[in-house]
Amino acid sequence: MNAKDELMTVAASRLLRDDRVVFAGIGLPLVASTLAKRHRAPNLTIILEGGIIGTTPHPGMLPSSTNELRAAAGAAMFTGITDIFLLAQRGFFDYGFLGVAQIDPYGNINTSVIGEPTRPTVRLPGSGGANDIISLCNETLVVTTHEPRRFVERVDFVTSPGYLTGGAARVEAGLVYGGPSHVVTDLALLDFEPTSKRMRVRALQPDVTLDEVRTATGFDLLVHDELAQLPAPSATELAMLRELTGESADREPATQVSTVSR
Amino acid sequence: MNAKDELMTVAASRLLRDDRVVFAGIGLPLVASTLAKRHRAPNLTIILEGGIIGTTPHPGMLPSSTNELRAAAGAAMFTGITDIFLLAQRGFFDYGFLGVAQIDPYGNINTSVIGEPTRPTVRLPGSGGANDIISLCNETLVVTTHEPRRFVERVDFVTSPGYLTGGAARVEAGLVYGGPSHVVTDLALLDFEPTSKRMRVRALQPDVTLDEVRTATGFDLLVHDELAQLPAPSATELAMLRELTGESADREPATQVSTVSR
Amino acid sequence: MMTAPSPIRTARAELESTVRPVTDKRVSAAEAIELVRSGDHIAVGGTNYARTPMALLFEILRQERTGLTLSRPLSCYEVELFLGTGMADTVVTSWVGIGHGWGLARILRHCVENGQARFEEWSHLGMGMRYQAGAMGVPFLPTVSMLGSDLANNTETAPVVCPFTGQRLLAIPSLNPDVALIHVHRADQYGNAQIDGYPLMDAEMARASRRVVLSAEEIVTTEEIRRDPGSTVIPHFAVDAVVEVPYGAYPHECYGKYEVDSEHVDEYMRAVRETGVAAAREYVERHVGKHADFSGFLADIGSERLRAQQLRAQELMPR
Amino acid sequence: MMTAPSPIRTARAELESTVRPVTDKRVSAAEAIELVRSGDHIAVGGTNYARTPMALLFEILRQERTGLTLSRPLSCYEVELFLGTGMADTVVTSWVGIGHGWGLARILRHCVENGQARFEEWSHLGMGMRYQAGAMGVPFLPTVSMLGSDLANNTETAPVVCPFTGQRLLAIPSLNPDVALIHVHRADQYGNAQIDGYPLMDAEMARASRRVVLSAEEIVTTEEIRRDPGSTVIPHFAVDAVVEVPYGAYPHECYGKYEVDSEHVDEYMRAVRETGVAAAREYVERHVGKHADFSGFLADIGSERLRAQQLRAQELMPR
Repeated sequence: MNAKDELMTVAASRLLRDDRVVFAGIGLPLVASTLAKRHRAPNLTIILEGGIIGTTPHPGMLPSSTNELRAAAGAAMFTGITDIFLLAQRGFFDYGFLGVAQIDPYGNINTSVIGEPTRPTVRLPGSGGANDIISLCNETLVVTTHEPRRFVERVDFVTSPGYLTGGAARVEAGLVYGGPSHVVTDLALLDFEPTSKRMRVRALQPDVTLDEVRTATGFDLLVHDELAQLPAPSATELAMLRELTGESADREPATQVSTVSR
Repeated sequence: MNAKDELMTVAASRLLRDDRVVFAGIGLPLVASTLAKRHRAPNLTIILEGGIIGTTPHPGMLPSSTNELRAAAGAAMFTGITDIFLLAQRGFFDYGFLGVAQIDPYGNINTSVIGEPTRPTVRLPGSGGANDIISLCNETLVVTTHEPRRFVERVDFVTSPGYLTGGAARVEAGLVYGGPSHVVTDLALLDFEPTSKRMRVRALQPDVTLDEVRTATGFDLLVHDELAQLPAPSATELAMLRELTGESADREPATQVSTVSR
Repeated sequence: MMTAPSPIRTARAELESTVRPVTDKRVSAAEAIELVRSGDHIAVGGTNYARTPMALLFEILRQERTGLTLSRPLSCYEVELFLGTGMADTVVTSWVGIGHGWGLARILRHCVENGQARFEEWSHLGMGMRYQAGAMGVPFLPTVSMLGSDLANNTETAPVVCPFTGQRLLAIPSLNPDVALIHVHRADQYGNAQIDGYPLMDAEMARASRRVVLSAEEIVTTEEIRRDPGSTVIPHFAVDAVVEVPYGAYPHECYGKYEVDSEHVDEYMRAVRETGVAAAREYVERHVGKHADFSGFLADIGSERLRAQQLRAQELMPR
Repeated sequence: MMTAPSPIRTARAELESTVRPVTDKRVSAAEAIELVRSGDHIAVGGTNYARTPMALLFEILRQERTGLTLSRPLSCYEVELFLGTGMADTVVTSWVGIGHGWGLARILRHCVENGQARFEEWSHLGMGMRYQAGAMGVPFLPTVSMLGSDLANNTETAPVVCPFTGQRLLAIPSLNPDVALIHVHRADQYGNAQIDGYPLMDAEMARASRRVVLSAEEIVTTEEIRRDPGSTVIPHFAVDAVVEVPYGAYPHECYGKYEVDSEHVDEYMRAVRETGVAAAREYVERHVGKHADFSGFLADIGSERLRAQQLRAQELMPR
């Protein structure tokens, strides 16, 4: 992990409270969830959409997929993929946890296509469970690097609905549960203003200015009245994180062709 | 089993073809299905609504319930109760197999109440899976002793729908699958006239006259143009049946308080 | 169009506003039953005489709740104990009885025929769709079952047309009981639970319900649960309390553990034939009231008889 | 209102008019794949790189069908082999890729961005609801998922209102594929099949489909199946053909049997970066066309490497 990823992962992990249930995507969301569980929320239950309840990945052996032997480590229960999402629909999952390709001021997320849907400029991997997670979990955390090409005025395609056009639009569309609660980036922590449901800067990452956040965002940002400052990752957090990802403390780069080391 | 029950059981068992799947109720339907499997249809698969696929009860140890250890004997698969009925809704089950308290000319069955539903004269046990079986299986066999109080012009309550008011009424109600195909009694084998869907005498049990059937029926019966005669149970069938029910060939009556011997 | 509060929405709102901490949830049956209140709708796990949560039900009979509704896929004589003592007045089920050869449920008949109790009758799949919708977090599920029948005419069902094919179906509303009582083979202290044999409708029932009490033949370590995660059917975050009760479904059966005690059931049925509704009260006095807890009842049954039922179950297991 | 023939009704009519005799259904992969016709919609079992029916897919690539549609919960590079060789032109799925760290699926991109292939994108639960509706025998199921999104706007979905609560939901249509290919841990000769570990969507897929081909790590006796009926997830009456193929999901994983061969996947991805769409054809030539059957591919991989992947899987199992 590079320094930006570490910053985001640690900030995201701090949002997860103990005794809760988190539906985590593979990659940074799973790493942040596992860090939280190993550090300050030992009774956090981690769910993977492959049908795995209570995963506890081994340090240095993080899974690349939601359904593989490494993802099943320490699980208390296996169930069907459909069933996992139905548990979310029932309301058992406190947090969803997603990455993005594009996100707009209302937290709508695109991971499907850049350009026109039937003949796109870039065909991205698709929703997977992202649409379901943000539609069904009690709240959803979003994590992404902060770049203008990602923070866009209008996403090309709403893969995973945030607050749609803002205000009550989400609920009026029938999305009566949850929604994005926070966006964690390498520059800031953002939330959504309660009435307009527009994205709002809640806190800044260490040594980042509000102007830098604005410059990295492709739309106008609201700013919270009490703009806060995020504490830097602690030495403990970084050490635990690097143990988890299998990197030594002095961070030698991986040498394999695959970015996945097995 | 008394002689009437034996007659019905053997006649019913002969309707089951090999390599098919039968969804059997407990009691006579299960005995008839098991007899068929042991005699002429070795590849018959018997389903019980307790979630049991491929039951093969031990002779003399027939279950009294669809979900108990004795019902599970020889099963190849267990699944949930709901799932069993959904397999029926998908169309996997060739035969349903039911008993009745009352049946009308269109094969509508009552096992719920005699009298008014909210304040009945007699509260019967209820549908259980009977409504689902006749609604979902590819065809349903009905078996009952032939008495005027059972064969009534109008059932007090439609627990399990046959052809409703006849003709296309069943399909128009949305019941687009199956329906009762045969009624097996101690006096006759009956089916349903294809257009009107009214009950029709198809064949007579040995030594029974058409008048006797009519006298035992509380409504007007149609009669098939080619009224047939059912062959009597063979010595082999009776011997196999008695072995199955745990009765000796000379048929000593049970002496226990419970009619269920364990 | 929204009339009454939506059961699925209120059940979800309760879940969202509650944290079930991952702590030791082991309690006595008496403590667990504090989660059951008068007027509650109780989903009774197992079906007919399989895996009935008898120890938990006996504890309710001991603590005496009133105005209860009991729901179950197929109901056995346990419901008569609640109707006969006047603690329950409504049963939501597809069937009430014991089994082939045991005859009609006379106390149920008496109470329903005299207007003292209501029998809300669904088809067996209808009950399954109700719990499953509740477990899935949707207010209804569509089915072909129950169409055209008087079951549909006497329950809260509604026609629904498939928007793609025009097929006529019946909408079955979700059921989200106040509390589910489920008997399982093994659970850990947090409530991760495993069931052997036919799973019946217990997992759906547990997920649909607002509060969940498990009784378990055995409490095991979480390490043991993790050794076979494919057998876990109820996750800890759906559970409020866990009670360890070996023989907790007795005199009913528990797959692979003990067979149903049909002589005990015979005795009950004989008493009902002789004394009618009073037999329910007598049964509760003798088997529940006389004892401080379920272990007293089991002691009365006697270890020899328990052991015999266990051996019969073992003989019936596939090998 | 009925427009096109209802998939669920025609799928049921096919079942009703067919008898699947309880006979020995064991055949070679080559024989089994005769059940797959050009133009078919194939449901591919497993998900991403877990329990992919690779031996069966390789056999289709060997026999060369055209105009195929492939559906899957999450798709991996197997779909690129079909798109890249031009055998398939449509993929119905929620996601195509390999996994964290492997980057985008370049052949999929190429084919979709150039209009040679269609990516019909559903949410993951959307795919689940489609197979589950198909398995349940209903033409649709309601869900909250996909509401308000462009996924709903670009697929055959429809709003539906709960008749009891007024809640707005999205109706998801059933999917009843022409044929399902499912890889399982063990099956008997009749097709009773058991899966270890995470069950994914395979059982629903099998029940929804019109024809079903199983490949199994191991064929066992029916007696062995009967020893553990709780592990059986596909019943014999849903199965047309059974193929015994140890390592039948290789180079993907099979829970408890072998881990995914990530070096093999790396090689494929490297080739795609170097030669683009041609890499799919080269892969098929090298790993499929060169061999008479799947055992030739496995021999090429080598027993030492297979054994190593098996050991890694065993190390990762709970104990």
